[in-house]
Parts: sequence; structure tokens; C-alpha cells
Amino acid sequence: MPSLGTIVFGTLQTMGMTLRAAFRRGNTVPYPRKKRRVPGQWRAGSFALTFDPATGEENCIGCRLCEYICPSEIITVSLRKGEPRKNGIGATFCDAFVLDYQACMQCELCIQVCPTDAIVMTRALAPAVRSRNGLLLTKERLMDNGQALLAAPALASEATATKLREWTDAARGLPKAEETP
Amino acid sequence: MSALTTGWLGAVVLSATVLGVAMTIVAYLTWLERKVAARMQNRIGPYEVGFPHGWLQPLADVVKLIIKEDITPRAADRILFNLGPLLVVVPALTGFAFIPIAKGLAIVDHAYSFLFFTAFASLTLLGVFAAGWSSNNKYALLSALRMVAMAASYEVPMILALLIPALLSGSFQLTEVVEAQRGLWFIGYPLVGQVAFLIFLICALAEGNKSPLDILDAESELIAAYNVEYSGIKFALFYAGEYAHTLAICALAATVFLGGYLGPAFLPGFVWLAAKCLVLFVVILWIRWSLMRLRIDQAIRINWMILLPAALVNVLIAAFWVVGR
Amino acid sequence: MPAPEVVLALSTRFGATPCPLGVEIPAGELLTAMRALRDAHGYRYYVLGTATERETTYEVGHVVRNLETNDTLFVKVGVPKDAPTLDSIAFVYAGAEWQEREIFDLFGVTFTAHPDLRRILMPDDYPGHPLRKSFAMDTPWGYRPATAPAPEGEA
Amino acid sequence: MSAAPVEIVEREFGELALNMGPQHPSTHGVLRLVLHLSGETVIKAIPVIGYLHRGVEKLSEHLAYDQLAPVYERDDYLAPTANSNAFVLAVEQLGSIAVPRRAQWLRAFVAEWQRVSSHLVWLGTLGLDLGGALGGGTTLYMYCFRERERILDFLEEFTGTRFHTNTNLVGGARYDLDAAMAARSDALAASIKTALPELWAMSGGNPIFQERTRGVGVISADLALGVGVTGPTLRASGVSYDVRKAASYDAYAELPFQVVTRTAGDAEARFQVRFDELAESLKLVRTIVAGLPTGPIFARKPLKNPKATKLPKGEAYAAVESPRGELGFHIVSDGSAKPYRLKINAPSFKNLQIVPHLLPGGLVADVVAILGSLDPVMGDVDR
Repeated sequence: MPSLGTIVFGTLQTMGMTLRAAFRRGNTVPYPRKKRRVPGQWRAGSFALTFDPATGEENCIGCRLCEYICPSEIITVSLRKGEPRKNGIGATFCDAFVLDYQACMQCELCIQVCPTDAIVMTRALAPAVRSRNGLLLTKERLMDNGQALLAAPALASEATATKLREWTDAARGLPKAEETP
Repeated sequence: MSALTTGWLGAVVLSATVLGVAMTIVAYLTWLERKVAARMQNRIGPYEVGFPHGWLQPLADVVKLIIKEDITPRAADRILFNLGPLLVVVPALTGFAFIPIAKGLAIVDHAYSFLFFTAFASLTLLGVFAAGWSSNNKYALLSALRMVAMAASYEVPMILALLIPALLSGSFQLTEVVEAQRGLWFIGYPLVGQVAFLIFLICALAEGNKSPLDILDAESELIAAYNVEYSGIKFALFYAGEYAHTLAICALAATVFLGGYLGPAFLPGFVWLAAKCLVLFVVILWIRWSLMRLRIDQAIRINWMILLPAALVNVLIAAFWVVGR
Repeated sequence: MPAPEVVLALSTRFGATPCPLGVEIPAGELLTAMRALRDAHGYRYYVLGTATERETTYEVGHVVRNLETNDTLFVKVGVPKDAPTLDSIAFVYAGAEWQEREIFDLFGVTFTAHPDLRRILMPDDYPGHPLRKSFAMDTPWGYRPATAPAPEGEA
Repeated sequence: MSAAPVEIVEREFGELALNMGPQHPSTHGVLRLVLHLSGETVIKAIPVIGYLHRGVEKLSEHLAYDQLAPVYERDDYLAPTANSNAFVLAVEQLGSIAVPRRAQWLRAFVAEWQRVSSHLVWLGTLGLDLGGALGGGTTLYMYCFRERERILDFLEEFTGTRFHTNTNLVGGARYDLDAAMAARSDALAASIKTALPELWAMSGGNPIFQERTRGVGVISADLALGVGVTGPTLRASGVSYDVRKAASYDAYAELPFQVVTRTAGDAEARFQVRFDELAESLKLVRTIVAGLPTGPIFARKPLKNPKATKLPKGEAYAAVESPRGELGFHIVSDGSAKPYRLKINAPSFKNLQIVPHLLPGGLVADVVAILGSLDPVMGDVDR
């Protein structure tokens, strides 16, 4: 058994700690009234298929890279040939684009591999749904999200394919060839 | 006997009023506990139900518990199982009847009210044992067995500590005990009073099931212990019984150690009593939300090796003092 | 990388052959070899038990470590697929008990003289041993991502 | 998940078989313990695991190397980065893939932050085990989670998610630390350091806590080695083995830090080892931020089709020191883009194996104290 001094001092120390804590400010955020800031590259939201803000054309070229990389294998894309785009990124489109959000684990790999920044995450919470069908993000739903992002670009996650590739660029941070003596 | 309890009708009306007030107080004690605990843990506590500060939360809890499904396990002993909550609540509330709220005024002012009170306070444990045994659940059974061990040991120093006020006042009548404190509260008697109060406080933690001596509903080991199979209103009764029990013990401590209703005359006596009760209750909460739980063998060792000898020596000193006075 | 003198000692005494990350030992010599490793060579720390399916064998691997020299050694034993039985080393290294149970559970290799050989991860009534290559991934109860909305009333 | 063959006997002389879990507040998830009791004393304890088995090793044989790192982050869900870190180390060793120096430091940076966050969860839940949900334990738990929440907020700002940061890629790291985030990390480390004495006052400095943990669940060094317990559990038994020192990976060869050891081997020693590691890790993150080298964080070509990344035939074993101990990946490659066989050396699995050796002789209250001091994560045990 510990000595009497340890018992008295230790107990007083613990109780003094809780007493001091009682006069501190609380940490709770009263959620619906006060919302915490959503970080810029937040990746817990829903998905969107983006549009080119200049021409209004869809960015997805149906290349299926996201389908190949997805570890949960929840993305299904099929390709469709169409009219060439005005902004010159090709003449292929996705015919069907289905993302089964139920099994998504938010790893962001699909966004990282996208060559045209077509798929992004939104910084808005995915809305609650009443049936599992509601979590099946079909092309229409993703495009609706994309239209919403056109109206409010701040809702898009900052982590787009371009930005992620820029981060992981093998030449990043190295002195450029002409700068080296 | 007080004039308030004359006549059957009067008794019924008075009992109903006291019961209603007591249950409301108990419900709001849960709110107080949640708020105190939240403050100590840097949280807010109940806030949204009855905005701000959740003052309707107890009401919501009671309504929720009443409309929840009431389940009796098939293998349970039905009679004891249903009797358990009552056996906890009734004695705990009965204890209040003996607490004097003004000079010579208590609902029951018996010559041995002191002893009656302690007897009724111990009776709640019978309900706990009935619940633990009849649930036919191994966790509840372990809890009931722990209760027997804890009650058998902690009752002894508790009664010995309560002997000090009885010795000093020379009476077992609570109103007399309070009146004997007019000069100096019993906690103020050098050494004897403080040691007795400390021992009583520690035993009160064990009796009221509060950490660090909440051995019998150690929910990290025994899940919900003796009330693991209870739901709905029966669970609510257990909950209320536990708080009423704690409050009754606080009221007793305030009465026999802290001068009961005595206090400066600008406030009526029962307000002083309530204030002293509340302070003691918050102190118990403070201890509860600060300390971890002892193991059962350690708790019982502390009782037999420290509390009991200390209480005995204390009684001896007090007895010599009273005789020599 | 395993210490060369240990590999040499094992190969002269037990006929072990070097292989990637460790040595391969004949099945009959496993128990004595593990004892020697623990007592004579100082490999007292049991790291891991694993198994790999090869063409005709299940290759059971016990990984042990000498903490003084900080040397990790894979001791591999080939068990024929048609009669997958091997000596248990749970009495040499207590840590092997659960690892061998896991190999038994997932590969179906039986360990003789094991103190408590039961399935450990899968349910007791589970058909088959999942880590065998013959065990198909496409189980009927597995989750398949949806590609089209479910019909009304089923979702 | 072996239910039936566990023999549950309630004999006439009063032995009671108590099923603790898989739904029980103190079994840290879905562990089930079949306890044979005599009174309150445990005579025999049989752990039953597998309730959280997700077949990750089988799944690995189905997915390509570039896809797998996020999958493993779900294993040990209190320190996800350690899993993917060990995996990418094994792949890089097998494929001789070079990793930029800055990426190595960043991996260590996230790993150390998650070590702090994981140890805070452990301390809080140990408080719950010892103090209960209606007592001082909750208070300690709330203090721990208050600090941990700030770490998660920081990681969310840094990587986008609070938990599964997915910061390790084969060949580098994924997110880069800028000056503003570096300053935030320093401030956070300093502020959590000031909170450590508060946590100590609630736990290690309290006589009741000491009484509950001292001499409880003693693991001798011999038993620890034979059973193969790892991490803080091993170090509390006097064996100074830390993968970060013994088989340096990432940036740890260049980083100064102490390996915390104790010799008592009881629950209190395990508590002290982890508590001191908190301070060590907080020191480490500040060292990393101060000395972070410049350069790229990813040396391979940008990710594209994962089937294109093929590893040579062979075997590799790489381990990291996760908050729970040595977490290793043994990969057998047949030259394709998918692992032929992948074995996870899970620290919690090995630490949990000691439970049947520790519990007999103790009381029911000691069961939760011992389990809490071992810090098992069932996602890691069952994989």
C-alpha cells in the first residue's frame, strides 16, 4: 500500500485538477448552431463530376482510370464517342458513371489519377438518404453536384488531380537545371 | 408526532406531496450531476432540451424511460424482479421522514429516529440484492454478491461514526441531536468530530455507490451490474432510488454533523438544511468524478484495516470525553 | 539477412537449404531445429508464423529473432498438399500457438501435438480454408458494388 | 470466431463461467473472453477472436500494389499510417524503389503524430476500464480526447481526413507540409506537452490508479520473448527492442530519440512506458519539423494504371514500430502486379496471446486492467 503522504497528496492533486478544470471553458461545439471550419482539402464529402467553367462542357473523358485504381472497386464507367469538345480535350465522354458510395473509403485515389480533373470531392456533407439507392451516385447525381460546384466553386475540395500531382511531382522542390551551377 | 400527520387523509396528502417534491428534486439532481460532471470534464452537459442549459432534460429523461418497453427476462424470478426497484426506492424516500426541518418538527419524530434512519438506509441494499439475484444474469449475480460483501463491511464503521453525534448529544432522537449542536456543530468538536465525519463520508461513498467505492455497479467490469436486465420505468426507479439514497445520506450527514436546520436567522431552517445537503452532494460528486475505482479486495481491506480501527478508537475517545465532561 | 554461421550450422546439422530471408528445413527436423535455434543460437523471440501456397506444398514459415545480434530468421518447411500435417512448435515457442491456429484455420495445415487446435479467425462451421488458392474470391455472400439502382422496395 | 468447442462448464463446486464480450464495454471492441471464475478469482481465461475478421490477406491477393495501401489503413484503426507505412516499405524493399528523403521524414512525421493520438486513446480507455463510465475514468478519458481531437483536426487540415490519412504511397508520400502547417504542428506539440502533467495528475499520480495497476499482470522477460509480445508491452518487461532503433526505417536513423523501457513488467510499467513515449513522440515531431529536408516527396511517375506496377519475383519482410509494437508485412511476389501472398504481422494479435497467461489468479477487476494495459485493437487482431 502506498504511504499516507502519497495517498493524501495524490488524491488532493487529482481533485485539484478536476476543480481547476471545472472553471475552464468547455470544449463542446454546439453543432447545428455553430459549425466548425471545413478544411480546404477535406475528403469526407460527396463526389461531383465537374464541368469546364468557360465552355460548360463536361470534363470526364470516360478513360476508366478511376475504375482501375479504385481499391473498393465501386466505380463503373463506360465510354462513349461523341462530338469533339470546344476546349480541345478530346471527343470521348463517359456514357454511364456509377459510384457506389456505400463502400467508398474516401482514399482519393480516383481523384489523383484523373487526367482532366473531372472527378472531385465536395466539401459539403453527403446528404442523408432514406434508401440505399440514394447512396448510388449515378452520372446524373454526380453532374448535379458538378453544376452546384459551378455555382459555388468554394464547395469543391482543393485537392484536385492537378494539385495532387503537383504535390507528388518528382521534380518538385529540386533546383531547376539552369539554376544549378 | 407532528400535527401535520394527524388523520388518514392528511397523511395521504402529505405523503403524496412529499413524494412528488422528492421525486422532482431527485430528477433535478441528475441534471445537477450531469452539469457538475460536464464542467469537470470541460464539456457543457445538457444544453439543448430546455435551451439554454437543458433545464427540461430530467423531464425528457423521465418521459423517455416511462414510454420505453418494460422487459422482464423469461428466466427471471418475476416476483423479486418486480419487487427490486420498489425495495430500493421506498426505504430511500422513507429516510427523509426522520430528518428534522425545524425545531421539533419532522414527519416522524421518534425517540429512536436516528436508528430508524440507519435501518431504512440499509434496507435499500436488500432491493439491490433482490434485483441482482432475481435477474438470473451472471453479471447481476456478481454485483449482488459484491453488494453483500460491501454492505457487511461498510455498515460497521458507518454506524460507529454515527455513534459520535449520539454520544455527544446523549440522544437517539434526531431533533434532539440537532438541538444539541446549538453551541458548536459536531463536526467542529476537535479531532473526534472531523474523524467521524471523514469516516462517514467515505462510508457514504460506498453506501451511495459512488466512485472510488462503486464496487457493486462497476460498469467497466459488470456492465450495468444489478440493473443490467432492467429497462423502462423499473430502471428509472433504480436510478431515482440511487439518487434519493445519496441525498438521504447527505441529509443525515448535514443533520448530525453540520447542525441540520441551524443557521443564521435571516433564512428559514429548512433552507439551511437544503443548502448543506446540496454542498455535501456536490462534494460527493466532486470525489466521484475525480477518482478511479478501487478493486473489491482493496476496498474491503481499507475498511477492515483502517476505517474500522479508526472508528473504534474514535468512539472510545469520545466516550471518555463525554464521561469526563 | 540471416547470419551466415547460423545458416551453416543448420545446414550441417539438419540439412537446411538457404532460401530468401532464411532457411528451408526438412519437415522431420523442424522441432529439433527450433529447439536448437532457441537454446543454442539465442533465437528466443518468436516473431511470426506464416504460410504460403506453393505448387505442391504449403510452405509454413516460422520467423524467429535473436535480439542480441538483431537477426531475423525465416525457418520454412514444405508440407505436402495432399497430407498437410506438421509438428507443432507451440511447446518450444508459446507464441506459435495462435499463429499455428491461424495457419490451420486459413490453410488447413494440421499441427500434431498442438495444445488447442481450433479455428481462430473464421467461424467454426466455415466451409474451406480461405487462403488456399483454390478458394474462390467470388463467394455468393460477398459484397458486390451496385452498378444500377436496386428495384423499388428492395433498397 | 470459434463458438461451440469452447467448453463452458459450470461445475457443482461453484465455478462460474462468465462470457465477457463480444459486447462488453471493456473488451476494446469485439474481443470475447470466456472466464472461469471461482468467486471473483479467474481460474482460466480463453480469449475468442475473429469477430472482426475481414479477410484482408485474401483481399490483398486480389488487388494491385498501388491500390493496397489505403486498404491496410483500416486494420489498426487507431494508428492507420503505421499499417500503410509497413506495407509500402515492404513493397519498396522488394522492388528496390527509391524514396525521396523528404518523403521519409514526412512519413515519420505523420506516424509520430498518430502515435501520440493512439496513445491518448489508450490512456483514455484505460481510464474508462479502471474508473468506469460513471467516475473519474471518464474525466481522464475526456481530457485525453480533448487533446486527441486537436491532433485529428491538425491531420485533417494536413491530409484531408482525420484518421485514414492515406499519406503513404509506394515510392513516397502524398501530402506536403508547408510552412503554415509546420508552425501549427509546433504550436500543437507545445500545447499538448503542457497538458501531459494534467493527464499524469489524473492517472499515474493518483494512489488509486497506482494500486490498481501495480503488480497486476506481470509479464516476465522470458514469457514476453517466448510468446512474442511486442512494442511497449515488451519494453515494459525490460527488453529494449524498438523497430525504429533496431531496424531503422523512414527517417528514424537520423532522428534522436530514447527507447523507453521499464523492468517491472506489470500494468503500471506498461502505463509508464506509453506515457513516456507520448513525451518522446512530441519531441520527435518538433525535431522533424525543424530538420525537414527539401526536395520532392514522390520519386515515381504519377500514378496511372495500377496494373502497370509490377514487382520482381521474390520475398520481402519490412516492419515498423506501430504504437502497439512491431507491425510487419511479409510479401511474396510472383512477378505480377498483385502480391502472391501477403502476411500481416499484427502486434495486437501477438500481445493478446499473452492474455491466457496473465489473467488466472487475478480478480474480475484485474481482467479489465490487464486488457486495458495491453492496448489491443481488434481491427489489428482479426485483420
